[in-house]
Amino acid sequence: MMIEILIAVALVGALVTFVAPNRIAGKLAFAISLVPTALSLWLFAAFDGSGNALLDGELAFESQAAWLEIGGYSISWFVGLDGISLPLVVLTAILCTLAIVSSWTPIDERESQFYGLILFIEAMLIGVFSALDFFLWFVFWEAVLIPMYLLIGIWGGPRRKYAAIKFFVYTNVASLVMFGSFVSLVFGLGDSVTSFGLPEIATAMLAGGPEGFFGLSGTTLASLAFIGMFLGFAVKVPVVPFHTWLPDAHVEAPTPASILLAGVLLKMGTYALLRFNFTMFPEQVEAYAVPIAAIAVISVIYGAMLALAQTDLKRIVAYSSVSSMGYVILGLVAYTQFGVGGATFQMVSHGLISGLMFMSVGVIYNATHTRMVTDMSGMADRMPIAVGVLIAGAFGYMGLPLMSGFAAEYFIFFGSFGSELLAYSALFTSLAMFGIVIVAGYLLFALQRTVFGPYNLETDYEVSRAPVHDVASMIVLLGLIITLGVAPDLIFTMITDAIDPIIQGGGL
Amino acid sequence: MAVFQLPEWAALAPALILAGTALVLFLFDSINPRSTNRSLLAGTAVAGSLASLAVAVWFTAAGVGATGIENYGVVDVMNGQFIVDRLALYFMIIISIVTALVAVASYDYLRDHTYQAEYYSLVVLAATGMSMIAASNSLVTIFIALELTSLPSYALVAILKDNRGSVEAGLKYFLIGALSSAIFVYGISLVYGATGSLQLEAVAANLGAAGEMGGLLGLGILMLIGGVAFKTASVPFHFWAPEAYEGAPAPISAFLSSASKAAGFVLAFRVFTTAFPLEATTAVINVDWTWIFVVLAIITMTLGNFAAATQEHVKRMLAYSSIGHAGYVLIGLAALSTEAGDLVMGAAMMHLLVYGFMNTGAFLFVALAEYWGVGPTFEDYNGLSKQAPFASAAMAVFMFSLAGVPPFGGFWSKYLLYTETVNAAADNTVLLVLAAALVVNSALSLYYYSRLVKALWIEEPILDRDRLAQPTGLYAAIIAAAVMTVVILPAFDPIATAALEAAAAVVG
Amino acid sequence: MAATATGPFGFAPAIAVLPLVAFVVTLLFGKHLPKKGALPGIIATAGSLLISLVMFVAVGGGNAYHTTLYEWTAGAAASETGADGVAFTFGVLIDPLSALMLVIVSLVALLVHVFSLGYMNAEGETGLPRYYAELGLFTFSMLAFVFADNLLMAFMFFELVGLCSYLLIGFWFRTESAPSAAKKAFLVTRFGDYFFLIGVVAIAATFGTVGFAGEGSFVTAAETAIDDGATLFGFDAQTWVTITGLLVLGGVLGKSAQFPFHTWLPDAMEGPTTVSALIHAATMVAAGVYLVARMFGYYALSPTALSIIAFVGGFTALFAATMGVVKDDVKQVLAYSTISQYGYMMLGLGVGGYVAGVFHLLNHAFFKALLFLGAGAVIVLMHHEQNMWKMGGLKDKAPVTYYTFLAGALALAGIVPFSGFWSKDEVLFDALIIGLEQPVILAAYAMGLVAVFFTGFYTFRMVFLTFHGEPRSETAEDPHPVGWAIKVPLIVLGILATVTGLVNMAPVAKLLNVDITFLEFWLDGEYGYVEGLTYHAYHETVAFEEGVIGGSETTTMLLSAGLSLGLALAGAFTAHTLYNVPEPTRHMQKLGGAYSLLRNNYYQDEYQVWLAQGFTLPLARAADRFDQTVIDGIVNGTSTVSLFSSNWVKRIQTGIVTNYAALLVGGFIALLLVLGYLGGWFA
Amino acid sequence: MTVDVQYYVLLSMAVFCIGLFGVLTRRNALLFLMSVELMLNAANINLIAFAFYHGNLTGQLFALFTMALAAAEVAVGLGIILVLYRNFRDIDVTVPTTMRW
Repeated sequence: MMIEILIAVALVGALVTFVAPNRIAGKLAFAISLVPTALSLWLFAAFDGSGNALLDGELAFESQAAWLEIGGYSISWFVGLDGISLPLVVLTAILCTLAIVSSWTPIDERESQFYGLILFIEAMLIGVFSALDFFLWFVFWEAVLIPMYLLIGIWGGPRRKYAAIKFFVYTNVASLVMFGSFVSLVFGLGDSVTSFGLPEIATAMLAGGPEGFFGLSGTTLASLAFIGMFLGFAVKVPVVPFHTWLPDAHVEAPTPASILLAGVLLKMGTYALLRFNFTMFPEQVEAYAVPIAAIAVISVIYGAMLALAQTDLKRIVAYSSVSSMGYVILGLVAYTQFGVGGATFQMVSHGLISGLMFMSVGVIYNATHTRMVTDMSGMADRMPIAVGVLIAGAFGYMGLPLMSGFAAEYFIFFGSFGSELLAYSALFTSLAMFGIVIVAGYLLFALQRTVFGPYNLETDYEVSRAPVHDVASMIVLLGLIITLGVAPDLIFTMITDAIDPIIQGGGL
Repeated sequence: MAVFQLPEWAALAPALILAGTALVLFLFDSINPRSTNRSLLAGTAVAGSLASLAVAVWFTAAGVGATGIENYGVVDVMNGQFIVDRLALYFMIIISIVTALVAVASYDYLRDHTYQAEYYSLVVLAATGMSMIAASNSLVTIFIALELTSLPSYALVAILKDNRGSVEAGLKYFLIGALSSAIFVYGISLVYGATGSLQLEAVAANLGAAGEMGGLLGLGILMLIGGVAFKTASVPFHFWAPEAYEGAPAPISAFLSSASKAAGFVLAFRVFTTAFPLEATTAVINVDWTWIFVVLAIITMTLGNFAAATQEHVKRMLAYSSIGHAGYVLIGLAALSTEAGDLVMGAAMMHLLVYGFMNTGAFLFVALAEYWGVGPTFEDYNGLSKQAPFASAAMAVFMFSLAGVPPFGGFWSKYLLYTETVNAAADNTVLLVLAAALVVNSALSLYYYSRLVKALWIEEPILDRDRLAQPTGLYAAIIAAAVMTVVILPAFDPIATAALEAAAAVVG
Repeated sequence: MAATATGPFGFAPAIAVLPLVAFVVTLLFGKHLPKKGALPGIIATAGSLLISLVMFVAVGGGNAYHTTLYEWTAGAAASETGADGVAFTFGVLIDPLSALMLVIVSLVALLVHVFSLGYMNAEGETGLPRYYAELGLFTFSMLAFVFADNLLMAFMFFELVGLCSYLLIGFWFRTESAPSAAKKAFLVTRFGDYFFLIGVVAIAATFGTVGFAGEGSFVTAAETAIDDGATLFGFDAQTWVTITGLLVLGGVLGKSAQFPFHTWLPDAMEGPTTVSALIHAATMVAAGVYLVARMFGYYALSPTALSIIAFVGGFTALFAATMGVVKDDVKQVLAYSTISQYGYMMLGLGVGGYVAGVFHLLNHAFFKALLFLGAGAVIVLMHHEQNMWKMGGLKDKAPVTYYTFLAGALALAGIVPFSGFWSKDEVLFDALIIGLEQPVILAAYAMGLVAVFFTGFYTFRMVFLTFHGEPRSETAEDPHPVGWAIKVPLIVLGILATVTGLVNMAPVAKLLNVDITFLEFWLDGEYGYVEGLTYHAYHETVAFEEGVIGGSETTTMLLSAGLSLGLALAGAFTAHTLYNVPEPTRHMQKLGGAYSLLRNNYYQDEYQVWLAQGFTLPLARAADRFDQTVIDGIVNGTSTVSLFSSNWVKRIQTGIVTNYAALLVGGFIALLLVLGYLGGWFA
Repeated sequence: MTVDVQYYVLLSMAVFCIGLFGVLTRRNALLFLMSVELMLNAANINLIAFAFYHGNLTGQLFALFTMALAAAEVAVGLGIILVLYRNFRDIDVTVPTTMRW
């Protein structure tokens, strides 16, 4: 029941906030959001699951109830957590709370609607990570689109309408493709599957895969479904060349939405890749490892190069997210404990770090009303603590040791370098690792131009220190980043416990 | 077994209640044609339709039409001229729901209208016709019921006698309608010629005797399809729809696009499954008639959605979207040749029910806007959410639901339709083209539906508005439709079951 | 003696933890502390020094220490050679090498902290808590790097010192140049670290371990693999070891500012001089060389890698020394000198002269820290003027500074008996004997030898321009006085620079045949040691042949020593002739075209800047344009096409009802024709 | 003497096509309406002929219904044509084109 409570609190909170007066909406939403945060931390502490949720694992906080049945397939409310999803649920809860806090300053109209949507998105995100029935999962997966569309559209920047619709339609098309591929697969599995429960489907996939469908052989069907689903998720991740919605969405989104977008929404894509493609299709992973790794490397390098060419701080971080997600793909395709585990770790880590980066950019934007690197310099002079945290975050992004980013990247690199499944793994890894140089290039360049140098900013008011609540939430994130960097095993053991069955499922 | 046994004709009670209500309203009209006692008139209409709904639901729950010892089984009325089975009851429910919503909304919409009693009686009379269509089991009764639906509809569309749009719409509707019914009745005559009977089962039984008249029968079937296409606003008989929906009073647009369309579909579902079983018919006419529906479905959904994408008028956009949805539902017929045909048809029926809420709600919102004096274009709707957040929220719900985005009811019906189409494609890979068309159109529909959400929620108003009134009836209808659209998502099981049973009543 | 005893070693982690505590305290409460947060740092580094000395003594007492403190993470990973599992840990390895280095680092750190009291606090700088906090963080990272017992831990702290370097170079962030220099420093070293990280990952993936010492070390595993003739990642084991070794070397070249990654170090002089002394002379830059020494066993397995190290070292030594000749800024001279000196260390290590390399590292740490602090003192004297042409005649006004600086200069130039002589001589000697058999090494030796002349020259050019002659500016006539906080560190380091060479007077030992090469004994496990990490263990592995001149090792040695001393003196004398005059002038024309080449640092900066800004940036912009036009164009094009066709589709609805009827009938007839044809209805 | 049923069918088809032709070419609403009536009557011819052919009364009965409904349709149609005239001062069906595209 815990997960239901978690989701219900956020949902009811969303409704309450939606009708609350604007004046108190921010504080109210914060108070409400503390409940899921506390609950998720409690879940974290009380976690007693083991193994992989899809592969006969011992689920934590599992609950299941029939929903409907159509054509011999049952669809149910089926939630539960394992070592992969739990950290992401905690991440979601924490980032939502912090996103709410960081909205206090910039959001000054239609507050109750804004905070209502944030809480709504939180509920949906938690659902995405805990759902274990395909339809249930898909409901949450798609339901995230609406609040994000509105958040970008209503409170966004000058080109918000374009960005919002692009985000909305692009990712929805991808979902449709993915959906079609998956249901074809399920029908292809024939009588061995009687529900849309993911564990059942995963088991059937590993037990022999589909019998065939549309007159296609089982293997062909599985391959096509794999490709279709990969493409579908690739947009969400996003992977080059399906990434162009992301910078637009990030640049136009209000800061809190960017935090959630980069921090959690992108992880939906990689989480789904892990849950579906990389859990259910070991043979296809092996068959397509090289092209996928190539895509990953291209994402890393190309994304980083794009970031290098930007002068808008948000665009920089946005493109660097593309780059970071490339690492995740690389880790997944390595199909080793460290590779896949590192990829999962990177999901959490990148969530925290990109959240911190967007928060910092937001704080600077709130004070300066510009995000252009060329418009300002020497911000460290005016907002020393915020800038200090920003620098720390930037170095976290660059993979500074003892911060979570390094742990994640190291796990991925180590896992993929010696991967047996991926041909030329050492070469791919080495190429991808060049990303750590480029990331340092563009972040340091941006830092040098914006926060260092003589103070210069054309405003008609005095830029003052960042508000305490903003700095506090940034420090919370930084603390988490360092904690995970120093003690990755806090979640990594949990993750690898859930990863191992996947790797072994591939018979490797 | 039930405690007491009603006479057979009582099985038609949902339609009869509507007929009675219509007569009462007629009586009222003849006594006092200029009555402005809105509460009484609307109240009567609402009471009648709700009573019809209640009875239909009661019958469904009690097991009319269902097989098994404790149920009543299918009820034949008048020697098979009418039949009350799950299918009939299901569509009676849809029709009475829409009628009730429209009647409630009309309470405010007709505030300044002179001949109100006439209006309500026509609405209920048309609803009676639709209910009758659902239960008709002979081409005679079908034609009569069809005309009973059409004739009041023509009048209703043109009821704003001093409004050029309304009159033009009425004219076009009427002319195309007259042409279509001429074609339809000619088709009936040919079918009669080929088989010698008009009762549907008898037609099916005599198909073998058609012998050398296969060509005539084929032409007759094609003409019947024409009549159905007119009623459901499908290509190429759709031309009346954009103008009729745009010009008609908005509640009437809602009524026609939801209830009338549903009636057209139940007609198609029953006639083509009962009278022209696929194999027997193919043996005579040498063509698999589902192919016609495959082609029509693709063209209809594509034309509807593409034409909707760049509309400037909200109502016209909804009109084209309605054509697009007709295309979706046509898949239910297109997939009949496959093993999963009943599931696809069931999904199509689910879609019609959900559509009854969301599309009616959408048109009623337009009615509300017209009530407020908001202009017809998207720009005129800009920023309405600031004055009317709840109605605008409801409209957003309708739009997203129409687009099939969760967490709204439209998600289920659209994705189950998609799912089952893919399922059916196992036997007929051409259906994959249909599924692909569904994806493309769905993406496009997302664009134009969200365009309206954008206008309501994102755009700034182009002119300053005063506070907007909150007409009780319209609000009640809209909010009720919205709540239902949301509630349907978790509580979809009864709908799915009912729809599948309804489909099973005529297929397989 | 095996590494078993705990005893005093239990305190080893505290060496690093103390400065970390100082960092946290200063960061949080620095503003409210006396001396702006200097005290926690001083106390902590003093504590570290104390414990380091205890360690040193303990090692001297025949013990060593190797333990795992904390498991960072562990997991299953199939490696090419090793077992299935791998554990990444933080551990402490106290052996002769690390004990020595701990003392050096904590001592210099302490002295620099003290010096900062005079250099930074007295000048009324703002942001001092930040400065001291960063110093603390640096000291922590550096010390942890030094006692790291595995490659990954070493890499992690290697990166962290890079961060501290970045922060401290950019201490005066309000200027334009400091942040730029900081960025450059981090980027260039990051580029090296990229290769290092590949190396770490490759080694971990190959051998399933990253430990430096013991049975479970990757060195042992590599040795076994070579012996077994294993194939690793498609290469034979020997080649793979060379490749991975060279990858790690990338990080070394970056941190130790070796060619071609040396360009950041001169720019790094934008930081406070104290920082230059601590980080960019004595400690962090030494990290690279230290790392080579730390995993020398691994390099010893690959002659190719060693030769490359030696050649790069020799080349860098000469290359940087020539650039140092034409610099006007006293810190710039020292910066190039630092690069050059680390080249010597690399040369020494590359020819298998483990002791020589470490010896030079030790000496250099002291005399270069001394020179930098001395330069710092001069800068204080000169009111933050760094151009030597504006100085002159400071000799009499600041005698303490002068004499200590002179001691450092003599050591740097390699004049007997100052420390630099001994170690540089040993490096050159080791290079020579190998070089006699190996042409590549001989070339490296030759370059190292020539560099000695330049070293002598630029060192004394600096001394003469700064301290001798007539004052050439008003501030030089009336310098700012310096306090005890400046003088004490100078004196301590001055003494050390003079005497540390005595710990390993190899030529003397050879001549007199006495056992006074203490450092060699120290590193060779005469006292405490860890199995496998000793000089002779390395020496056995290194597969270089040695040659001698004139059939005698002593002759060769004397010849080598005489040659280098002679060149050093020649350099010093040239400087004396040119610059030790009352009114020295520039002698640009004497260098002719070479002058501008040297002034521009062989255009090394230019091509690297071009790589970054002339190549990468345009490439990035091109990618961006490609992204915006082609990739995004396709996305937007899809929507444009859809909307365009939408516009076209809706034109069917002409509004004229007769057209509708016609279209309707037309559509119907089309269907009829198709179906009729298919069904044969018209037959 | 009986006429073969196919001649009736041919007749009805001819009538139907004439009606259809009228629908497509006449712009006068009343003529449009009349053309539709022709089409309906074509169906009636069929129905009655086939009733005779099949020997049951269903067709004849249905023809009666059709006539009644045709009358009702005309009634509604005329009403609409009236308001059309009132609004557009014309009964040319191609005139009202305020809504298109």
